[in-house]
Amino acid sequence: MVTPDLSASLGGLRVKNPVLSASGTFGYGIEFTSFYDISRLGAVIVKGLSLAPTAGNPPGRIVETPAGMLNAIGLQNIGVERFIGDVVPRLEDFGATFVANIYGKTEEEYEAVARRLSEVPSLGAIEVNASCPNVREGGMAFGATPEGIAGLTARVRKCTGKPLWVKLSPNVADIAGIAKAAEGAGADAVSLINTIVGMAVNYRTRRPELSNVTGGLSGPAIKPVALRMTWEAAKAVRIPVIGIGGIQSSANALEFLLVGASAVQVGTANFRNPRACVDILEGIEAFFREEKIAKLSDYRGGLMVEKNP
Amino acid sequence: MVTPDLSASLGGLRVKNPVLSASGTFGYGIEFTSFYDISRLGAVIVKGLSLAPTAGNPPGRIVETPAGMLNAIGLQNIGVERFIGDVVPRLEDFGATFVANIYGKTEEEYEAVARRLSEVPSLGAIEVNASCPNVREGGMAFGATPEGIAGLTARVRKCTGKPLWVKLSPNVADIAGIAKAAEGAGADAVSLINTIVGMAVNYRTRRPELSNVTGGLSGPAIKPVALRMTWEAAKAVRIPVIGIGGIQSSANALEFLLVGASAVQVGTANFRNPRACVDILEGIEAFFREEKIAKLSDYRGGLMVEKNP
Amino acid sequence: MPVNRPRFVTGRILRNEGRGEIFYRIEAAIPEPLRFVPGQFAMVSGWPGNDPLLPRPLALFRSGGMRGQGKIEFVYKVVGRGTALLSGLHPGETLSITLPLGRGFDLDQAGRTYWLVGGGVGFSSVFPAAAVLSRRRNGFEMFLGARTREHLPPKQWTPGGKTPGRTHFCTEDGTAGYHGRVTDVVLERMRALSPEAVSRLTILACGPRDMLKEIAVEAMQRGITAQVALENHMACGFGVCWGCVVTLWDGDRTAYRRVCREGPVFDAKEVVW
Amino acid sequence: MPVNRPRFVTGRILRNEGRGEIFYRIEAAIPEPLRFVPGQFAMVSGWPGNDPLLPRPLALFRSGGMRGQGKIEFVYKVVGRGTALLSGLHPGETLSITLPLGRGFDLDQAGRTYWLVGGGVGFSSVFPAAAVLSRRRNGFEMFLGARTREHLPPKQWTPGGKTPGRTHFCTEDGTAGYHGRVTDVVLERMRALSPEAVSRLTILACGPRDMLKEIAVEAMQRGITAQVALENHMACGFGVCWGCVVTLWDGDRTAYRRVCREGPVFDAKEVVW
Ligand SMILES: Cc1cc2nc3c(=O)[nH]c(=O)nc-3n(C[C@H](O)[C@H](O)[C@H](O)COP(=O)(O)OP(=O)(O)OC[C@H]3O[C@@H](n4cnc5c(N)ncnc54)[C@H](O)[C@@H]3O)c2cc1C
Ligand SMILES: Cc1cc2nc3c(=O)[nH]c(=O)nc-3n(C[C@H](O)[C@H](O)[C@H](O)COP(=O)(O)OP(=O)(O)OC[C@H]3O[C@@H](n4cnc5c(N)ncnc54)[C@H](O)[C@@H]3O)c2cc1C
Ligand SMILES: Cc1cc2nc3c(=O)[nH]c(=O)nc-3n(C[C@H](O)[C@H](O)[C@H](O)COP(=O)(O)O)c2cc1C
Ligand SMILES: Cc1cc2nc3c(=O)[nH]c(=O)nc-3n(C[C@H](O)[C@H](O)[C@H](O)COP(=O)(O)O)c2cc1C
Ligand code: FES
Ligand code: FES
Repeated sequence: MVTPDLSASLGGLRVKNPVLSASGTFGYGIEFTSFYDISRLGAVIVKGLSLAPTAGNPPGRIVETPAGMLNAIGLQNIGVERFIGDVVPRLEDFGATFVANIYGKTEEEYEAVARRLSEVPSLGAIEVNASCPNVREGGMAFGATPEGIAGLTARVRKCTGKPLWVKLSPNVADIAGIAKAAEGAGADAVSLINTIVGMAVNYRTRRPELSNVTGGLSGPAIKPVALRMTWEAAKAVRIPVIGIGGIQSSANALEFLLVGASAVQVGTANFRNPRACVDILEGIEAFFREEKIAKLSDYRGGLMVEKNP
Repeated sequence: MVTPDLSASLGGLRVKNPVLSASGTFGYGIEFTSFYDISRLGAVIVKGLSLAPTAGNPPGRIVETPAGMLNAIGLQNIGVERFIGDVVPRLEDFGATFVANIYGKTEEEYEAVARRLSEVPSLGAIEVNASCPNVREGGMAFGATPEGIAGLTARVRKCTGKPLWVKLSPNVADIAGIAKAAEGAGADAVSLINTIVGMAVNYRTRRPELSNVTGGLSGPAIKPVALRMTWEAAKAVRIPVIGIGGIQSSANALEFLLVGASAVQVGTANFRNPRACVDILEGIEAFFREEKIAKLSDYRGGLMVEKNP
Repeated sequence: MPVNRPRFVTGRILRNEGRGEIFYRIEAAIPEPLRFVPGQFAMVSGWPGNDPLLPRPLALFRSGGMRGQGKIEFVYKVVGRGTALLSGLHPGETLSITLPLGRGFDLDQAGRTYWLVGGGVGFSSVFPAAAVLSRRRNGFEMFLGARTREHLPPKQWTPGGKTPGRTHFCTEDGTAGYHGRVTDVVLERMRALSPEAVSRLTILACGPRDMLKEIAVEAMQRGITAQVALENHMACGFGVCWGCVVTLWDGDRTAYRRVCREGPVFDAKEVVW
Repeated sequence: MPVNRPRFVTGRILRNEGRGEIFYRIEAAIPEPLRFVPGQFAMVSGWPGNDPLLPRPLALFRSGGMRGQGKIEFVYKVVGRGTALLSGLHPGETLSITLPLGRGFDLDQAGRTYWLVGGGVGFSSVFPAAAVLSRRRNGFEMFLGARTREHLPPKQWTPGGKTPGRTHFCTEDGTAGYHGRVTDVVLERMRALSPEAVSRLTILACGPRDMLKEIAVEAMQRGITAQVALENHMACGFGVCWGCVVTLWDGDRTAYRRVCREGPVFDAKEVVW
């Protein structure tokens, strides 16, 4: 049988397959070139970028939890200028399709970062992190309400012609409403979920495990929640939905495609298995071959739900 | 050293220790009498009761997830009358302190159940499940907004002189606001968290694992989220907060007490270890002895957080 | 039917044999000897960590020991992560076990002959019944079905050499015994029964759902008493989570009943097939 | 400093010795032989399930083998769930290993003498340094500290019989070697050094944070070069999560640096103690 067509269109960005790396779990992409050819991925999404370099939170940034982990990195990053100067050329050399995840403390900062990145011809898309739980200002604030998301999305939209992805926070009551708001304000795609706000303490020392007290929960533990939200968002909007959360295997990735995701992002799984993204990609290919599924759209959103009384 | 005083006051209900069983994971309590003396527990909270017996959801009610499980039982229960007629006398015989968890499709039904249960002298408290994710009407609707919670709480408050606990849904953006709303409307205590809405699918059969499609996530996987919300709620309200979510061990229970919970409920842990509640109780006692902590209030809420810049 | 109260015990593994084979047999020492009704089960865990989280239901296969020192045996097939983890445990390591659980087969009516039907690993609940009947010298026949000869229980596991019962082996690929599905054999035999034999026969069956269904339907049509052991995913195993329900007839309406409590053995007529 | 690129391999366990002992030694076969710098480490997992989720960092203790068939060894102490699971693995079972990782000790400057200081399981990173120096016939002394004699590395693990180096053992309870903390011995020796010796000495230290701190502070005051191997919780181990940072001096300001990437070995002067 011919090789299945795994390509997908993600709000203006055409990717050769639906397996992307999740921001913050893949460094700047370069680190993975010693494990495999990163140009094989649908896209590489780099660590969240702010206008100026950011120091991040003090040590005490990660803690393991049952089938998951909490992180409070605080968006340590080299800043947009060094990214463009030092990293972009190397990503180009490796032939990677890459996406910039951006973050700002104010809407103005989001705008400035988006504007600057729009000048990079090889940049595939901009993913707006409207949902980082680990910084005091910004982030969460924007992500928590439809109005917040709509406002931020509209402003960034005006600053870039790049495909605009808005990454949603799961720490909301109605994810469908939030997704709709992003779509209405001009997002080309939504990606979800970011981490769920959690906490860990040491009952003997009586102190928090994280310097930031709370952190973002990721990993297999959150997969059921991520899958549900991806399903709800996919039913609510017409733009592509990119599913994220606890994906460890091709089986997990297929679950997200089945409920309507156009692509997936793999995060925490990269830590235990640096080859996770390509393993998942090969697994999806093998499954499509085995089941004689010709193209992604023949499987995507194919969940069969009995009509409920 | 003298035995530590583990007693706590939970919104008018005095319990001898802070270890309670979580509703829906402990049957009607009687089932556990073959494992241990249930009168040892701070309180037994029985399966959610509705006015009439409820059949619940079709099979396909549970599925295991990483370090957790999804359930969509749909509140199958024998109804308030049979509970009072058949179960209450037996709980009295066993000398158990017991609490009724109640649920209604309409506010009127909540009121009726509360009114009827208030006639039971031996009933310790009423816990309003304002947050069941597994039934189409009611439940979630009430739990999702401060207004919804306040409205429901106020109406049930008028119907009962029993200590009134309101059980909160974690599927909200601002748990502190929800907790405040319950307090403002007359709740004597809040308990949290109920399950987080999740989903599981079979990527081969292309069908949901649960007949209800979505279900409630419980178990160790949700502990970091539950702990964070318990901490936020405890900071927000003056009434006692009862912590729930993923508690498997005395260490886990102590974490919830440390962030401000006055007591804890143990749920899913009862399935793998039917003696979980007493094991946890004994573990807390041992820890207090070892650390020479005289009473619960000397430990509760003792989390030390550096002032943040 | 006698149902002794469930207890939660720690079992020390004595043997865990069958590496690589289709069926494993695990034996563990428990504090006290156990009396159980064939068809009853246990909830078993013991692997470290919270993933998988839930214990797994396994039929009580054999018990022994004396006062102050009991022994319990299970046979299992590796089908997923929990059973795979079980198969990796070594003697000396421990299991967490809740037992005995559920309602077993009703073997207490006098003057009946029994057919015991086991499909796949279903033999794990019918062998104990065979053992009881053998001890009673109560007549029975056993029908065991599997895909291939390798999928049949090892000969030496089959109960009671001097058993009054006869055992019929069936394989779908014909590598052992009758070539075909055990269901076909049993149905054929049912059709050949005299009215008198019909009235005295009780069928006990455990195996894949469609096997149980075919046998149940035929039995109901012919007025043969049949008890079937059902399976379902379980969280608690002792009736407190309501997760394991199946749909049963309740007069002319239907109701959800717990496999772990009202079952796993049900009268074939009760089940909504 | 040569840092060969990390790879992700499956290791087949050949030995996993030390059941019940304080230190375990695990040896695994890997596809290709490995060259590493003492102080470099690997991220190791291999237990089933997702709990615990993250691999654990272990110093590269020894490597061998030839083209097409490598071997790697770690020594570890059971302190929690991950290391407990490691200790339960059996020969034939597999490990997932990412290696080699991080910046190791700088042993490449000519004409220096070395002091190797290991506290607790810290010997796991200094023994490889000792082995390299022995091969070079480069002078060094080794100081090993532990709570009791049982907590010292087994004699037969100490590298190079014909090593030019001398090893000083210290136990806090005096059950072996010098009675006291290894830190005291090292500090005393530092204070007795001639200016000329000071200028030629490099200290390599791995162990508890406060041991490293005391040695680092004394070394800085006396102008002695010291390299310390730090630890931190890690998620990835290869620099992509920014979870493992420690605070270092960056001129007169401070900056967060990754233990797994810029470290684990740092110049003592760089660390904000
Ligand atoms: C009352 C009862 C008695 C049983 N007795 C035995 C026995 O004696 N020997 C034996 O080998 N097996 C027995 N089973 C089946 C056994 O419980 C399952 O095979 C086991 O739980 C699978 O767990 P796993 O983690 O290996 O597989 P999972 O990874 O959980 O699942 C693997 C496959 O097994 C299926 N499965 C999982 N749990 C069950 C279940 N409870 N019932 C049916 N299918 C399931 C899943 O749908 C999946 O297809 C019994 C089941 C019940 C309900
Ligand atoms: C670069 C590096 C090299 C190391 N080399 C070795 C080695 O060769 N041999 C060895 O025995 N140990 C070594 N360690 C320490 C080892 O990684 C931890 O002991 C191990 O991760 C504990 O895992 P656990 O699941 O058993 O314990 P956990 O249950 O995770 O934790 C148990 C205790 O260990 C502490 N701990 C957990 N992870 C770390 C960590 N990364 N660093 C320090 N403390 C930790 C926890 O805070 C807790 O107090 C090294 C650590 C690093 C960072
Ligand atoms: C250590 C770490 C750092 C992260 N940093 C970012 C970030 O900078 N920007 C962002 O949008 N998401 C960030 N995330 C969230 C992930 O991209 C992803 O949404 C989340 O981890 C859920 O996916 P997973 O379960 O596969 O990890 C981070 C996650 C982790 C674990
Ligand atoms: C099978 C099952 C049934 C439940 N039924 C109820 C219920 O009837 N009413 C209710 O308020 N909560 C119910 N819950 C939620 C639990 O009481 C508890 O809030 C939740 O499971 C989190 O705690 P845990 O992680 O310790 O299980 C149920 C949970 C489970 C797993
Ligand atoms: S498994 Fe919990 S009620 Fe049956
Ligand atoms: S452990 Fe991930 S950056 Fe160091």
